[in-house]
Formats: sequence, structure tokens, C-alpha cells
Amino acid sequence: MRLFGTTMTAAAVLVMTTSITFAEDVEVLHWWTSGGEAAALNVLKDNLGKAGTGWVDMPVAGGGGEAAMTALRARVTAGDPPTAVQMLGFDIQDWAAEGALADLTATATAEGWDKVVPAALQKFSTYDSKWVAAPVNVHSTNWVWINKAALDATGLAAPTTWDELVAVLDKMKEAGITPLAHGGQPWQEATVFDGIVLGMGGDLYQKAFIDLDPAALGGAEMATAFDHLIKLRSYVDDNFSGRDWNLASAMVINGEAGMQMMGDWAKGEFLKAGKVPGTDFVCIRFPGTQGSVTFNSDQFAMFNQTNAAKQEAQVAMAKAIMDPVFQSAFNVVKGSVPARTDVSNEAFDDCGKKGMADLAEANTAGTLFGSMAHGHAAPAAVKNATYDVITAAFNGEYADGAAAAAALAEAVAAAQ
Amino acid sequence: MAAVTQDTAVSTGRFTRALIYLTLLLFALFYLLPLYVMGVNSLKPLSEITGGNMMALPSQWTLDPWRSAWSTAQIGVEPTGLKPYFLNSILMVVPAVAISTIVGALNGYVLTKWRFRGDTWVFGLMLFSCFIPFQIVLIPMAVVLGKLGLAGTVTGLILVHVVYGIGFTTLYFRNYYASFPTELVRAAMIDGAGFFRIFWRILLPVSGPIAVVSVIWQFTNIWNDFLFGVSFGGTSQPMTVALNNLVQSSTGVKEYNVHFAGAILAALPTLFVYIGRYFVRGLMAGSVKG
Amino acid sequence: MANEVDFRTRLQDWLPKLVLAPSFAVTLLFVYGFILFTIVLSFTGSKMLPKFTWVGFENYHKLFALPAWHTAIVNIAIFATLYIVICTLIGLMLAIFLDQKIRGEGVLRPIYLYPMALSFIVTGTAWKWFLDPGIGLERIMHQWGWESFSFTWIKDGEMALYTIVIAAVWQTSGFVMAMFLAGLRGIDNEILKAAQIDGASNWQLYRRIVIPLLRPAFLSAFVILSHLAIKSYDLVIALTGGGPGRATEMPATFMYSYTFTRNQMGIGASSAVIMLMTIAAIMVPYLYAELKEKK
Amino acid sequence: MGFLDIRNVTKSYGPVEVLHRIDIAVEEGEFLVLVGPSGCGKSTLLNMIAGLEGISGGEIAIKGRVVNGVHPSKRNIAMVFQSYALYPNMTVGQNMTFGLEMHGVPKPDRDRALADVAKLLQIETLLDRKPGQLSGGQRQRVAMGRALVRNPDVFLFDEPLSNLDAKLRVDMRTEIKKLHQKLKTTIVYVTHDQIEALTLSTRIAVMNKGHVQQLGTPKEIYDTPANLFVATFMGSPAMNIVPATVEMQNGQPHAAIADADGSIRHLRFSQANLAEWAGKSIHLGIRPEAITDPEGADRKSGNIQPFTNRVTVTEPAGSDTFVTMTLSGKDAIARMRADAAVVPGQHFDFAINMEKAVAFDPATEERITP
Repeated sequence: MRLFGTTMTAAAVLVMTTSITFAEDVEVLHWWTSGGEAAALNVLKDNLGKAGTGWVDMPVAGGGGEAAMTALRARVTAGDPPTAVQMLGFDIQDWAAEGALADLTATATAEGWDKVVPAALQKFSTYDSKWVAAPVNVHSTNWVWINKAALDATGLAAPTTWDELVAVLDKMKEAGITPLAHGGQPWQEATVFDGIVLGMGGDLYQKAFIDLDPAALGGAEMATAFDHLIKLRSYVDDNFSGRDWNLASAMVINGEAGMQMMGDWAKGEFLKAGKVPGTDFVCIRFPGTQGSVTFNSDQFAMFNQTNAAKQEAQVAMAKAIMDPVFQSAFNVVKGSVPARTDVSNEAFDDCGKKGMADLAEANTAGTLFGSMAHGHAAPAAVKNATYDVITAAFNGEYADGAAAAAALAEAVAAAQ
Repeated sequence: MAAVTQDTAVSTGRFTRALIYLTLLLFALFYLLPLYVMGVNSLKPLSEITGGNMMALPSQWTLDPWRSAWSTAQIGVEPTGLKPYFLNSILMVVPAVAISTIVGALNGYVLTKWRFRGDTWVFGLMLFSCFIPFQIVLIPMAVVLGKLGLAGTVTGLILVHVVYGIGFTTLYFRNYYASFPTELVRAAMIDGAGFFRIFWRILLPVSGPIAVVSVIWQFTNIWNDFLFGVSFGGTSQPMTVALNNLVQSSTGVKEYNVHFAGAILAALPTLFVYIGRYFVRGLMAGSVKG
Repeated sequence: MANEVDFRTRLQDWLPKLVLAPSFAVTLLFVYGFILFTIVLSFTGSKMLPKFTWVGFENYHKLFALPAWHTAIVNIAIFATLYIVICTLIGLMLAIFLDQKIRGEGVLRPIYLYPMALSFIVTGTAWKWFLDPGIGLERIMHQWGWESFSFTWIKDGEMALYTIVIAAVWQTSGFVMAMFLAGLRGIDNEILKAAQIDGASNWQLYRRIVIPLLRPAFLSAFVILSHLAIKSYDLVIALTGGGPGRATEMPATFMYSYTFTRNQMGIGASSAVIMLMTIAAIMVPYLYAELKEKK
Repeated sequence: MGFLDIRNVTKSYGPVEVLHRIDIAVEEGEFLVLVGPSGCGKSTLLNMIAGLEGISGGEIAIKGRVVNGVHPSKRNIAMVFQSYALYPNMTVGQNMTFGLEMHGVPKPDRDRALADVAKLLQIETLLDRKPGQLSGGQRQRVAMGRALVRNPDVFLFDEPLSNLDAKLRVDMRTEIKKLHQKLKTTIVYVTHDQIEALTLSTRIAVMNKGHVQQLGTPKEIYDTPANLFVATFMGSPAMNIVPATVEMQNGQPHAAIADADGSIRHLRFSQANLAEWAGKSIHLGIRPEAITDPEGADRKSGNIQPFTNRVTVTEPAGSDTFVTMTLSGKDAIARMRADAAVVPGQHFDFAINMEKAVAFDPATEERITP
């Protein structure tokens, strides 16, 4: 059986040549594959490399890490987890609850992380008062990006309340442009809805989205919030479904649309197009949410490793992530703000400086909330249940806000 | 085996023939359209795509998107392009296809020429595996691969593809060998050839057409697989995962021309095997008759 | 009685079974073992990773209470029916047409067949682009001067499902064509000649003689298409991502999202069991008839 | 003990027994034909001799060695298949020497054997061709050649001529007969064609429903069939079977049969033992050639009985004319010389050779004449 022989040999050779992770390497599962993100991550890789820790890259892009989470589940089930995994909010808590994450408390105590990381973030980075993840950044999601020329054409000021917002949108509609650039994907609709609910008051947000109080979820205020969402649908063009968020940003950039409600990562698109904050576009907090911040935070969750050398590399990586210099360098590139509050804002632009100030302010005022849309308010099952209702409401499947609110309460209850 | 060039006895009028040609051409356009769109737009600078007509030929031809997709596009943390992943795919696909085809051939041989009590049951059970949705096997498969120590290795990936491929390859070879005269096997037995010798000297030399079908089928399926690749590929991820990383990058400017070039690059090997004339010919050789 | 059974003969008796055994064992474990695992899982309260806390039929109750699951079932019914019927019709028509001694058959055949070679990312991306009103067909028509042209199915919750049908038909109808063509070429020419001598018109010839003779090809096509339809995951994800809203949710996407992204593995498993039962309901009678016939 | 012994052999598939206690001893150099309708078990028996099917009971011995469970290739047999079973990917020469190669015969010896057999069968010019390029007759020769090259103890033929057209079949039949006479090999030959059986064999085993109905020389089988099945299966046209009653006249047993007009006629038997059947019903068997015109009757026979009957149909067949009449309500066929003056619808004087007549017990269908 000559053919048998060759295939067997080939298989044997493959076994041996399969890239072997050396003990002092960190294997990193992440979904930062676009130019800016990868460049930011490269900073970390280089820092680690200088310290003698190798980097084995395992990028899995798509859908805010959904494919990556599937891959992760396979790896963990197989008993072969990566060293560090880019992760959002409750996923970290869920994995920690499974006992899959490593304990970084010793390092965290030595480095004093407790003092510099906002409490709202620590809620995700720690489990059972043990540190299990290292936060890289904070994105705040309640931003509105407005084309300056379009705003000026309305003759109105940047809106600070819901009514002002509607007035501006109406004017823009009269001017013949699409008032609101929006991409029809569940998470984008949920991002907008986060802003609306937070705009109705931090209390409602806290009760409904964080405490998951059925009364708040199905109540009159929530019904009003849904009415607002349905109202916003009327300012969106018909071609919104499935549109990527960056295409929506492009509409604002080239004046086709008036504004976009999107997290701080949208800024990168404006900057890349050569637009200047304040001159070409303005960034404001979602009307009614001034002083409050909904955030999501990219963190690297550290998975249990049995090999001592790997554990060392893991600690090295956690330290490198929390290094203030890296936090600054990374977030300047990425458009977010550092997860540590003690990082100098020197390198950041105006929007970045404002973001850092807002974060610090909200942190002290207790108005820093995890974003429901980005999995920082409630676990994945609940988050997706809210997506279902929010998207359906946006697409006009409920008669009114009250019906949507009732459906929301029901869906959240079912998902718990 | 029916000759491919056999004439039909049906004769048609001139008008009908014109209509037939027209329909066939329209459908050819329908099938070619997406390929045309991808091809044309992969040869344009990005500005021409976002600002111009998708169907229009490039006003400024460029191969840059192709170069970028192949060797400089951002896939992970390094701007490697699809090149290294292409190699990963090859290293995985070739052994997986070879093993699953050989195993399928041996199974088909046993199931038709060395029949035993209950062989149809065995075959039926194996055949059903073709129809299992792959999503459901991910978790248990991960457990098994972990136990075998094959998690995140190319070998593990090969094992997965072989396991879920032998249903099809066995089906193909079984149907093909079913029409192969059993008397030949008996003659060879009397001549003194053993189990493997009969397979090697008598059946394998005439298995060309079906082997081609099996290889193409397996090659296409394995090459195009994303789910297993992303879950079990570990650090040697296949081409599809890389393409996904290229196309699905979450933030930043979408370089559609590069995406199209990458998509075509990822599809090239399978296109190549399909467009070859052997596949249809092999299909004609009876693989789908059963 | 001197029963001299030599070693070689005994080995020859066992060798075939030995050769088949690994494949069979692997199938038992990796297919039936895993199916069993999924069934067990569907009765547990598994969330993120498998957990063996027994919850009885709770997951099934939850599953059938979810509106999205009902959407998925209705969608798969519509999709599968349209997809199978249209693919079969187009495949049959192209095969019959190609069988008319067509010049250039060698060029046309691979053109019809090639979409089957492409992966879902490629197919989905290409069609998503082409059907997008803002950049695809509609815009092209507008640019060519047909201002009133409107084609917004992919953005329309009511119609998006049909765009999946279009893309799916595009991908597999050529393959169905090849199957029918193989069947047509296998028909004895003398039967056709006899029918013509009997005075059958072309139409009657195909309707009364050829199409009935293609029964095995119809059956194979039906089975392959229905299993592709039920497993239709990739295309939906790439083309519409289940949207607009959840208008194009299918059982496969439903199962995937509950198992892997919503951390409700128990419900995901119960939907998988329902899917498996559906597949079995289609496949088992077919396999039974097919294998029995050949005995 | 014979050269090839089949002792008490049975074959069962699960609970179903398809061959029942077959007992045949074949002498060296014999040409045994297994003949019977399809499904009678003849091919199964052949496959059991070859080792292609297992033996459920009893034993088979070749040259005194019991071969139950012995691999086909170790039995020193060769087989010619109905479809010839030529390996399509090998040339004629490779086909013929494949078995020798498998048995480790060195190349020079193989080539010599091949050359000898090719010459014997006159296929020297075909050796480099592939089977696909050969005509049916050529393939048949190659298949035989492949068997001959092996120089086996026993040749097994499984309906080797049934895929040939009528003329070629007759030619090849002669050829096989010649080969057997020349090589004096032991042959077991399966066919459903009774003419092949009669012409080729030195002995015939007529099989039906898993039983050997009769084992004997062609003459025995033809002249004294053991039962109604053998009588009607062997010979063409088949033996006429006519219901009759045995009546004693002048102390001699006679067959009482009705002619076409319904009158009872008596034909004297040559076999005295039929006296025991006096007054009982029997089946009278008469071969068509035993009913002739008086001039054509066998002169050596000591018992020619005249018989006048109305003719129903005449069928001239060149050398002979077949005449159909009614006997005891059944059609019976007579074989006449071509020039016999028979006219359908008219009466004709036949002569019946009662020496060749046989009688069967209607209940058991066994022959009762010696």
C-alpha cells in the first residue's frame, strides 16, 4: 500500500510541523483585524516582544466577536484554552463563573489596579473579588456625531434634549437630507436605544437594564422610550437594513446625512476622512445623557494555564496591558479612552480629552453605566433578548411603544 | 456508463432552438453576474467602487487590491495577507481529501464486494452522517479532540474533516463499485489475489472517474469550510477564516476591492477543480444515479 | 471430518470487516454519540458550557414559546419549498435544453456549475452587494437612466427571505442541472425513438417518457436539496445575518445563536433535536427505500 | 473415492436450505455438466467447489483433500465465468498470467505457459490488447486461456457460452469438447442449456430445486429419465407426456390412450414389469423421434406399434418435420422425415417405437419402467 504509506508519513510530518506554542508565548484570541485596531494591538505585541514574551496570533473577526466566542468555546471545551482572549463585559463574568479564568489578584494588588480602574469596570474585571481580566480601554457609546454644515444649515444649536433633537432632525429632513444615518443591525439599534433610555434618566437605565426590574422594563417610561425609537425610524432612509456602521458614518461625513448615533469608535472614520472635530463635525453626548456615560470595555480575560512558564507569560501580558504608556498609545490609535483614570491626556485630541473627562466625571458621580447594547449591562442571553425586541420595534412590528415595552419585559424574563 | 456524447433523438425546430439558446445564454449571464461584479471591482481603486457604478469596467485598472489581499492585507495583528493561510489550507486539505477518499474507496469496496449480514445497515448508518448539521457537533467534538490531544492542531482538523467526509465518499464509491462485476473479484480470488491485492490491482485502476468526483467534492467542502476551521484550527487557521477576518473586520475603512480580490483568491482552487471537465464526466459515471 | 481451515481464508473473512470497522466506529461515536449527547443536553439547564443539571422538557417549552423559533419554522418551510421547487425546475429545464445537441455545451456547463464551488462568504458577499439597493442592482438601473426601478427586497422584512432563495438557487441549480443531465444521458435512446415513432410530440415525449424515467435523479436532487435547505446556515449569515430584524431567522441560525452567542445551550440543543428529527423524517424513508431496493 | 468428491453437501442461507445433500463423485478426466433451470442451485454448487461460497454441511474433496474452508486460490482450480470476468485494466497477456503471478511463478515460466496456451487457443496476436478491444468469441477464448495457463486439477465453467450468439456458441462448444478430448482434464460445467449438457458431458447431473434429480451419462439421462422433470427438461422438443391406463391384453401390459377422435387405442409395452400397474393410471413418456411415419421407424426396434391419428399442425424444420397431434387430450409431437406426406387436419398412419417408451408414476412422478 504505497499510497497509504505516503499519506501516513504526510500526517506524521504535519503533526510535527504544526506550529508549536512555546511555553513563554502568549496565544491571543481577538477580533481586532482592521488596520487601526491591529496597529493598536501591535503596540502590545511589540512591548511584550521586547520583554522576551512571544505572541501567537489567533484572530477571528466578525460580528463583535461572535465567531471568536464560538472558537473560544471549542478551545475551552477541548481543554486547550488560549492564554488571553479579547472579551466584553458579561462574557468575562460567565467564563469566570465556569472557573475557566486565571487569578490575577496578586499582580493586581502589587500594581494597585483597584485604585486606578473605575469601579464600574472592576465589576467586569473581577469575579468573586479576584482579578480575572485586564481592561484595555473604555468606549463610551452614547455619542452623537453631527455634520457641522448640516447642523449650521438648520440654524439650531447642537441638541441637548429630546425635543431639541427632534427639532434638528425635522429641519434636516426639510433640508432634503437623510436626518439620521443608521445601519440596520440589531446592535446598532440597541446602541441608539441605550442612549434614549439613558436620556430618560439614569434611574430608569439602572432599574431596567442593570437590575432587570420587570416593572421598569414594561413600564410607561419604557413605553415612551420605545415611542422615541419608533419616532427615530422616521428619520432614517429606506436603505438602512444591514448597513455597516462605518457606511452610515460615511453618509454623515459626506453630508448625505445629518447625524449618526454611535460609540466613540466612529470618530476614527471622521478623522481618517480628514475631518476636523469642531470644524467639520461635532461630537455631543446623546441628548439628555450629558454627564452620564454608557460604556463598553475591551478586556483581555486570562484563561487558566497549567504550565508555569505560560502563567508567567500571562502575568507579563497583563502587566503590559495595564502599563499607562501602553494604555495611552493604544487608545490614541483606537479612539477610545484608557481604562485607567490616571493616564495623561496629552496625546489625545479634543474628543478624546472630553471622553476622558466625561468618564472620570461619571465615575465619581456614579453615572457610569455598562451599555446594554454592548453586553455590559446584562448577560448575553438577556442582551440578545433585548436586541430581538428593540430591532422588531425599530422595524415597526409593534403597534406602539407600550406593546414593545410589554414584549421587552416578557423577553427579558424568558431569557433569565 | 452512458457515453457523454450520446445524441438525443429529439429534434427541434429553428425557432425553438433559438429560444433554447437564448434561455441558456440568459442563465449563463445570471450565473456569471456575481463573479463579474467581484472580478471587475477587484480591479478598481476603492474610490471608483464607492463613487461609481458597480457594473462598470474600471476606468483605472489596478492589480493593487490583489497584491494587497495576497500579501499585505491585515488579517491578524500582522499585515500578512492571505498567503500564509493559503498554505495552512493546503496542508489541511490535501491529507484530509486523500485519507477520506481512500477510506471511502475501501469502504465502498467492502460494502459491495465483501458483503456480510447487516452491511446495508452499516452503510445506512454511515450515510446518515452526511446529513447531520455540523453546528451540533462542535462542543462534543471539542471534548473528543481535547481528550485526543489534537485540539487546535492541523491533525485534529484533518480528523474532523475525514470523519464527516467518509459518509459521502463511501456513498460515491459504493454506488460506483455496485455496478462493477463481482465476477471479476471472484476471478481474482481464484487467481490467488487477497483482499488488498484485489482492491489495488483490479478495482483501483478502474476507479478514476469516481475518485475524481470524490476528490473534488471533498476538496470543495473542506476548502470552503469555515465552522470547523475557526473552531478547531487553532493557530493554523485555514483560508476561509482569514478571508472572514479580512471581510468582517469590525472597524475601519472597508476596502471592498481588496475583499473581492481576496474572495476570488480564496475561491480559485475550487473554481479550478470545478471548471475542469472531469467533474461532470465523473457525475455522469453514475455517482448520482443511486 | 478433517476440516482444514487455513489461516489465510480466515483472515480473508475478517479483513473486510476489519477495514470497515474504523469508519463504522468513528461514525457511531462522532455522529450517533454526538446526537445522543445533543439529546441529553437538550434536557439540561446548560448555559455557556455543557452542564448536566436535569430540567426535563423545560427547554422545549421555552423553545416553542419563542416567537423567533416560530419565525424560523415558517421561514424554513417557505424557503425549502421555493428553493427545492425552483432549483428542480431550473435544473431540469437547463438539463433538457443542454441535451439538445447545443453548441458550446462544454463552456456553458462549467458556468452553470461553478457557483457550487464557492464558499458562503464569497456567495453571500457577492449577492449582498448585488442586491443592495444603495450600491447594487437598483443603483445600476438608476445610473442607466431607469429612475423608477426599485428592488429593495433585501431590506424588506417581508421579502428578504426571497433574496436568500435567489442566492441559494443561484448556488445549487447548476448542480441539479448536472444531476439531471447525467440522468438524461443515461436514458436509452431507443426508447425515445420508439416514442417518436409512436407519434409523440417533443412536449409529450418529455412529459410522458423522459421525466418519468428521471425519477431516480428527482429523488437524489430532492434529498440533496432538502438537506442543503435544512442546513442553510452559511448563506443566511452571509447574506442577511438573519435580518432585517429577525425576519430571515432559520432553524440553523437559531440553533447556532442560542448555543454559541446567547449562552442558552439547552435551548440551542433542543432546537437541534427538532432539526435532527426533521432531517430524519425526510432521510430515513428515503434511505430505507433506496437501500432496500438494492438488496 | 473420486477425483472430485462432493459428499452430502448442503447449503443454507439462514434457515433456508437451498441445496439438499448433494452427493457426486467425479472421476479424473470426467466432464461433468450440472444442468437445470435457473435457481436450481447449480451455480451455487459450482461456487462451493470453487470456494467462493461457504459449505453449510457435508464436504468437498479434491484429489482426496477436503477443501472445506480452503481459500479458492489454494484449491488448484480454475474458473471460466459467464461474463468472462476479464480484468479491464490489464492486457490479455496480463489477464492470463495474473494468477501465476499471484502464486509467485517466475516471469520466464509465466511467459512460457502463456505462449503455450496462446498457441493452443490461437490467440497469440491478441496478447497485447485490452479486453475492451476484443470480440465476444475472443474474450471467451482468453477466459479459457486464463484457466488453462494455471494447469489446475479441476476446471470450473459457469455458463461460459451463454453470452455468445447462436452460431458462435455452437463453434465454441465444439472447441471446448476438442480441448477436453485433447487435454483430458477434469471439468465441472454449469449450464441451463440441455443441448450443451448432452453434447459436452461425459456425465450429467440434472438439478432442480436444490436436488440432484438424476446423475448419469447423457444416454441414460436421455433414454431413461429418472422422473418427469428430467424427462421434460432434457431433449428438444421435450418428451411427450401422455396420461394413460395400463391394461393387460394377452398377458401383456398395454397403454390405453385416446386418439384425437376420443377412441381408446392400445399400445403394447416392452417392459413386462408394468403388469403390476394393471388397471392403474400412469404417465406415458414418448420422445418425439419415437413417433414416426412407418418408413422412418427404427428398424432395430422390436416393438413398433402402428397408430393412426389426426394431424393438428405440421412444422417443417428443414431436416425434419414436426407434427403435432392430440393424445389423451394433450398435444404430442412427432418427428418425421422431411418428405413425409402429412397434411394438417387429415389422418395419418404413425409408427410408435414402444421400446423407447417410459412410464411414470403420476403420484411420485418417478419412472416406473426399468
